[in-house]
Amino acid sequence: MDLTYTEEEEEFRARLRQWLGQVLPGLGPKPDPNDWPGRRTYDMGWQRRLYEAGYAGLHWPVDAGGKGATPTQHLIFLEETERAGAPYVGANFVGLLHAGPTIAAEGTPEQKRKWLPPILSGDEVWCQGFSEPDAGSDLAALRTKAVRDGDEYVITGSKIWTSHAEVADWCELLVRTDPISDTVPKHRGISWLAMPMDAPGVTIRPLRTLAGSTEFAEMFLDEVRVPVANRVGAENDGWRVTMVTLSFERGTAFVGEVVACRRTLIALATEARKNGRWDDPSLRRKLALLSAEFAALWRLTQWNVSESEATGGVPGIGGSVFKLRYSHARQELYDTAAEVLGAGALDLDHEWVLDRLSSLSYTIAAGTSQIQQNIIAERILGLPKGR
Amino acid sequence: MDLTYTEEEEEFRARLRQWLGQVLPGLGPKPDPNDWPGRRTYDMGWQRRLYEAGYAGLHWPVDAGGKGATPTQHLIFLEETERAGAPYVGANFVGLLHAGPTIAAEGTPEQKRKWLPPILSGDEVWCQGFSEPDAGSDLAALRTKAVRDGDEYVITGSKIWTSHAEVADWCELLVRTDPISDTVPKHRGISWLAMPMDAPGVTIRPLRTLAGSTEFAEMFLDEVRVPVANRVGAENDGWRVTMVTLSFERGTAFVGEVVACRRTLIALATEARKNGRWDDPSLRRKLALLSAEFAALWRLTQWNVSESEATGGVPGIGGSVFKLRYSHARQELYDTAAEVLGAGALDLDHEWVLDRLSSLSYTIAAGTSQIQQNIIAERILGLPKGR
Amino acid sequence: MHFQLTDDQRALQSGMRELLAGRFDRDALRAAVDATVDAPGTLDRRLWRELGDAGFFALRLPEDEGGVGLGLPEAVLLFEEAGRALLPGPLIATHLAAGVVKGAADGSVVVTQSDGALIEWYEASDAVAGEAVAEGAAVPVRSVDPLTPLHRLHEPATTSDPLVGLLTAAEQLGSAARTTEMAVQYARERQQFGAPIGSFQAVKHLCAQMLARTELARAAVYAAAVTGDLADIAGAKLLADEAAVRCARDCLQVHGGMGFTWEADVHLHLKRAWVRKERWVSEATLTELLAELLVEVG
Amino acid sequence: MHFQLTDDQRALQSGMRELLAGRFDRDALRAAVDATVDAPGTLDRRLWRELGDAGFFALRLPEDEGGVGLGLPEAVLLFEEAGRALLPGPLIATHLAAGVVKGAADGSVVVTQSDGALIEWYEASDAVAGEAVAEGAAVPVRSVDPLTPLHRLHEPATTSDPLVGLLTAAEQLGSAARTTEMAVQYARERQQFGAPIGSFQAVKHLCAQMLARTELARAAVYAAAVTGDLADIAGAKLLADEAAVRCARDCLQVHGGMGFTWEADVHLHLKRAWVRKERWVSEATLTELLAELLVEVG
Repeated sequence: MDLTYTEEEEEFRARLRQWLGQVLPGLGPKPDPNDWPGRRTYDMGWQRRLYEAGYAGLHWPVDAGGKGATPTQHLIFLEETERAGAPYVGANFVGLLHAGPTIAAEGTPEQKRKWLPPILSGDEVWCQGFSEPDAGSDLAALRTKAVRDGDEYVITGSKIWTSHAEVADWCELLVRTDPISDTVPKHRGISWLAMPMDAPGVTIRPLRTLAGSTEFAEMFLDEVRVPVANRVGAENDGWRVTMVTLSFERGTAFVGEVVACRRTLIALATEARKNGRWDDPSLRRKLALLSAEFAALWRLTQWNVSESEATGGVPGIGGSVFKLRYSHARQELYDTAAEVLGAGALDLDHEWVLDRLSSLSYTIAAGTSQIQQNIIAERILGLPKGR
Repeated sequence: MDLTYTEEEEEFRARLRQWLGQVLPGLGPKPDPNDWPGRRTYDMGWQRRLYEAGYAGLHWPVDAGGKGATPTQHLIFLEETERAGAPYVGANFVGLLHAGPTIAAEGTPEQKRKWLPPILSGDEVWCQGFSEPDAGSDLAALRTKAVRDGDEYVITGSKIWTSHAEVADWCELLVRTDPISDTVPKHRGISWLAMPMDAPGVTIRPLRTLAGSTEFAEMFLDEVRVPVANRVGAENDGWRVTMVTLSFERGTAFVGEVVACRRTLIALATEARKNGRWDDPSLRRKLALLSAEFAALWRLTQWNVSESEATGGVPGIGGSVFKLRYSHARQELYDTAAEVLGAGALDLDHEWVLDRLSSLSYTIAAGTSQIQQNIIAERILGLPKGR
Repeated sequence: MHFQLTDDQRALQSGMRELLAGRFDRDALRAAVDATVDAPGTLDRRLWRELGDAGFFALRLPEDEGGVGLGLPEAVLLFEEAGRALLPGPLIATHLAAGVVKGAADGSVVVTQSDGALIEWYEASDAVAGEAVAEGAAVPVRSVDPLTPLHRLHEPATTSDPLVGLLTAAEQLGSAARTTEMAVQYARERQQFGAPIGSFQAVKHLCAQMLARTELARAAVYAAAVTGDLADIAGAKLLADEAAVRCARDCLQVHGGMGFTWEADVHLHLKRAWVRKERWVSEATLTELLAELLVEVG
Repeated sequence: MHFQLTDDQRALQSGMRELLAGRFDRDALRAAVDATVDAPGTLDRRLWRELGDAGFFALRLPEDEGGVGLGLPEAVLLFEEAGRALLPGPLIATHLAAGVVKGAADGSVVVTQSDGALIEWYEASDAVAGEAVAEGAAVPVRSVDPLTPLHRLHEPATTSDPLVGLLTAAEQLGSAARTTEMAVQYARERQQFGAPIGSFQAVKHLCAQMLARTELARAAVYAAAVTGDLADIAGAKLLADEAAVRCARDCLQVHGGMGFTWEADVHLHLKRAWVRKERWVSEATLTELLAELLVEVG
């Protein structure tokens, strides 16, 4: 068990820090959260800088145009960029972390040549079309239909929870190419397609969240035509192809967020000292327990990353354990922030209040806590399937 | 909504208090918890006094030899006896609260004449033979078999969690008179029998609990012969007959315990003031929240009792709500007691430590919290059956 | 003792529920929310008058003073309904001002009240009860609850009237009951994995805990209304706050992603529950009060 | 950075597990419990010597002083195994006394240590580390844990050595891992309603939470062993105490009535976890320490 970083890793960190110190002051101001084109420009501009500095696709395999960095280097990258206050991956999230790695793992050489470079260079934005109104936790029940017509698929259906749909060039889309039946279980019969967002028949409707923002959109597909050549993986094999994507994160999915939460915890203590609520030992105790929790979540991240490094990049199943505890801890963090703020917790102009609202999705998005517990119980503990 | 007691109820309370004041000082010392014959004598001696004073079978119907008191009077009785420190129902629990009411509701006139008077007078002790090693939460899966042989049943099987088995005269026994099959679902095919505990073939083995005591026993039945005349209700109708018993408590099941918990809470505060732990605001806060919880549980008891009074003694389904919260609150009460005691929480000579150990059974016995939540979800909220 | 609603109380309760179903149903609620985009902090004066006509504000005034002559238990039932329906406005302040501030009783005058560091519906109100607010002493706050405009006071005012706590607890109770119903209804309808999600124990047990939390709070709130006792009110407020906030959270969890949308009503319940939790006396003070009582009794 | 067990650490871990499986398996554990009826507080001296021979006490002594020359991470792995097996005796005190008290390192001398108001295994030990205990200053207590005899000290002694906290946390971790396994195993085997109870979500999710609690504590305990940092140890102790106590409680709940019997091992884990929770520094002090650090960093 070694928690000290190697000389090579420390060098990597030092170079990165130096570069961040040079480049960040020159960045323009953050765009307004509701200015989607502005956000695209900002986020992809940052990706361009990473690209030019040699940090783009750090964790991607070399033959996909990436740097083939170790999970630990990726951890350091995410930790340092968050610490330095660098822009978040933002509009490039799906391209860099989901669609790209999927194509890198399952695409043909031609598909890789076509789609991967513009992701790394910050030229093309991807969005995700997986969930549907009736297929949430039960994603495999998706019903958006793709019917083969010559060398095209004709697609009809609707998708939900799509981020950056308004500004995306491509959508990684899951469609049903073989209807569910007695012989076709729902996990079969799904295909993975790259859909151009400007294809006729694609309609986007912003979806307002309880935080008042439009982080997500609904997407309606009315006889949208997508070339068969845009399919990654075999027909009806899209579920497996997708799972490669979903489990590609090698323990690094929440690195930046844990760093940010620990910073918030310190800010809470500072604010509490300022407004006098620090005098309440119950509050001090809550903050201390959260501090222990987030410190342990950081250690668990290091553990998971090291494990995936040891297994050659194959992610472990520890991610569900992390996600379950982290989601809950993050919600508690912002409930505690509300205690620190007192009546101020009702003031939307305080960033913690907006963060508190956002945190409400944590036990739901990317697999509800109920689903995570099923995964832990069935896949890690080997308890029998059931309800 | 009226929380003041009627003049009649207050008179009843005053008379009871007066009587308790007279009779309690003359009671002998409590027997040792491991002295079962002594406990029988003590508990049944108290029942005898209640009988002579006209308080026996307060809540039983008049035609069963009871007083036909209202649920509110029963509530007052339980509240006042607990407050005064009167003996607990003890060895007479099953007779007075389960077997007796079942016989009163479902027995023949002859059965009532035979079994009810000795319960009320404190002459005969009953125990319960319901649960089996493989039929706990799933009680209806019980397998103890009764085969008809002329005018007798021949019974073979085993029972568990039987209290006072060593000193009981009778056992209310659930047996399978029709084996489970495709045509006989498990809730059918069960019969309710009164088994004399001195019948040949009955073996008792004490069952030690984690508190170190032998509050329960296992009961092994090897071709025990019980007259068919001892069956209450029709053959194979025992499940329904039993449910009458289990739901007979009209909201009064935990009256004494809630009174006792509120007293414990005050004792905890007193002790904490004495040993200095009161200075910790986290502890004060916990005790305060428990105080609010137990006060509300008392109000919920009054609500449930009033409801059952309004519906003519038919118990509501609020019992599951009460049981769920009460079990949990009681465990928290003793966890908080451990905080008050500090290192003293490791000392078995402190009664709260033993009470803490006993409280561990609360979320399990008489329907686990999981089962209570199923009941609330399915029977009260109407959610679909499932797992 | 008969701790159940009387027939009259039931009739009052269902009357109020019907009035609100007719005058402030879900469409009206959502329209009010939508209206806050262009005209934040606008109160429906006509509805306010109708509430006045229905005796909502004059409920506890003696009949010879033009009131309905009923008591706290009845008031609690009405405020529970208001909480269920998420009825907006300084309802409690106006109710408490009936007979004190002219016009409050019949709903022709809207009265608000300073409460700690905040004041609700300051601009839309005609009068402020409690400590006076000096010109310019109240600064608008971007309220987390779209239907509760807030101002922050430079000089926090203390609201000591326990009835603010009791009636707030009644509103929290109504909200908890409503979010429990919403969760159960959604769990019955929403299908995943080939079955209603309400058939899965994880969802089932969430709903069961919601009901238990609500019913325990109900017993506490109703009893506090009957006794009017400060300790009972303190306990009721603690339990009802917890019930409203936690039930809204659990309701959101049961609704999954849909619960995270603006279109679902869940967030309106959660945000209002947060607002109500800040009313009257802080949780820390309430628990200290109850702790002190344990010592006094012991 | 490579935060995973090395091959040597794995070998050490499995070696210790095998040693205990051979010398202190479930039968031996129950025999030890049964023996406390007639001879409470008796320690198996032969086993103690064998632990000494295996390097349990001398683990961290330099090789040139006759030790094994390993570090805290390795010690934590051994104490985790001891916690899994519910190995009795003043293991930590003797381990810490190796190289200080003659005979401790090879297990020929049993050393205990005063800790706050209590001292474990006072009569069975040959020596007391830390503050001396005056004749008659230790009064026997009827210990809740049958395998941890306790005395109460008139003058509470302070144990400030963080290693007591770290090694105790390691034992708690082992216990939490074991009760999680026990719960899962029982949930797989126990049939109710025609299915293993582990197929019901309520039980499944209890087990999932147990694992999550244990694995988070593991990350904290192992990291604290690597850094030796006081704040890391404080956090690890808090999480490991919580994991051991809550996992034992949940394990009991999964076992239902059987978990409430003396014959089941669940209660032994719970009671020992309670004993270990009282060791070193109180929860209140630990949280104050971590809170203070938040301020210093900020």
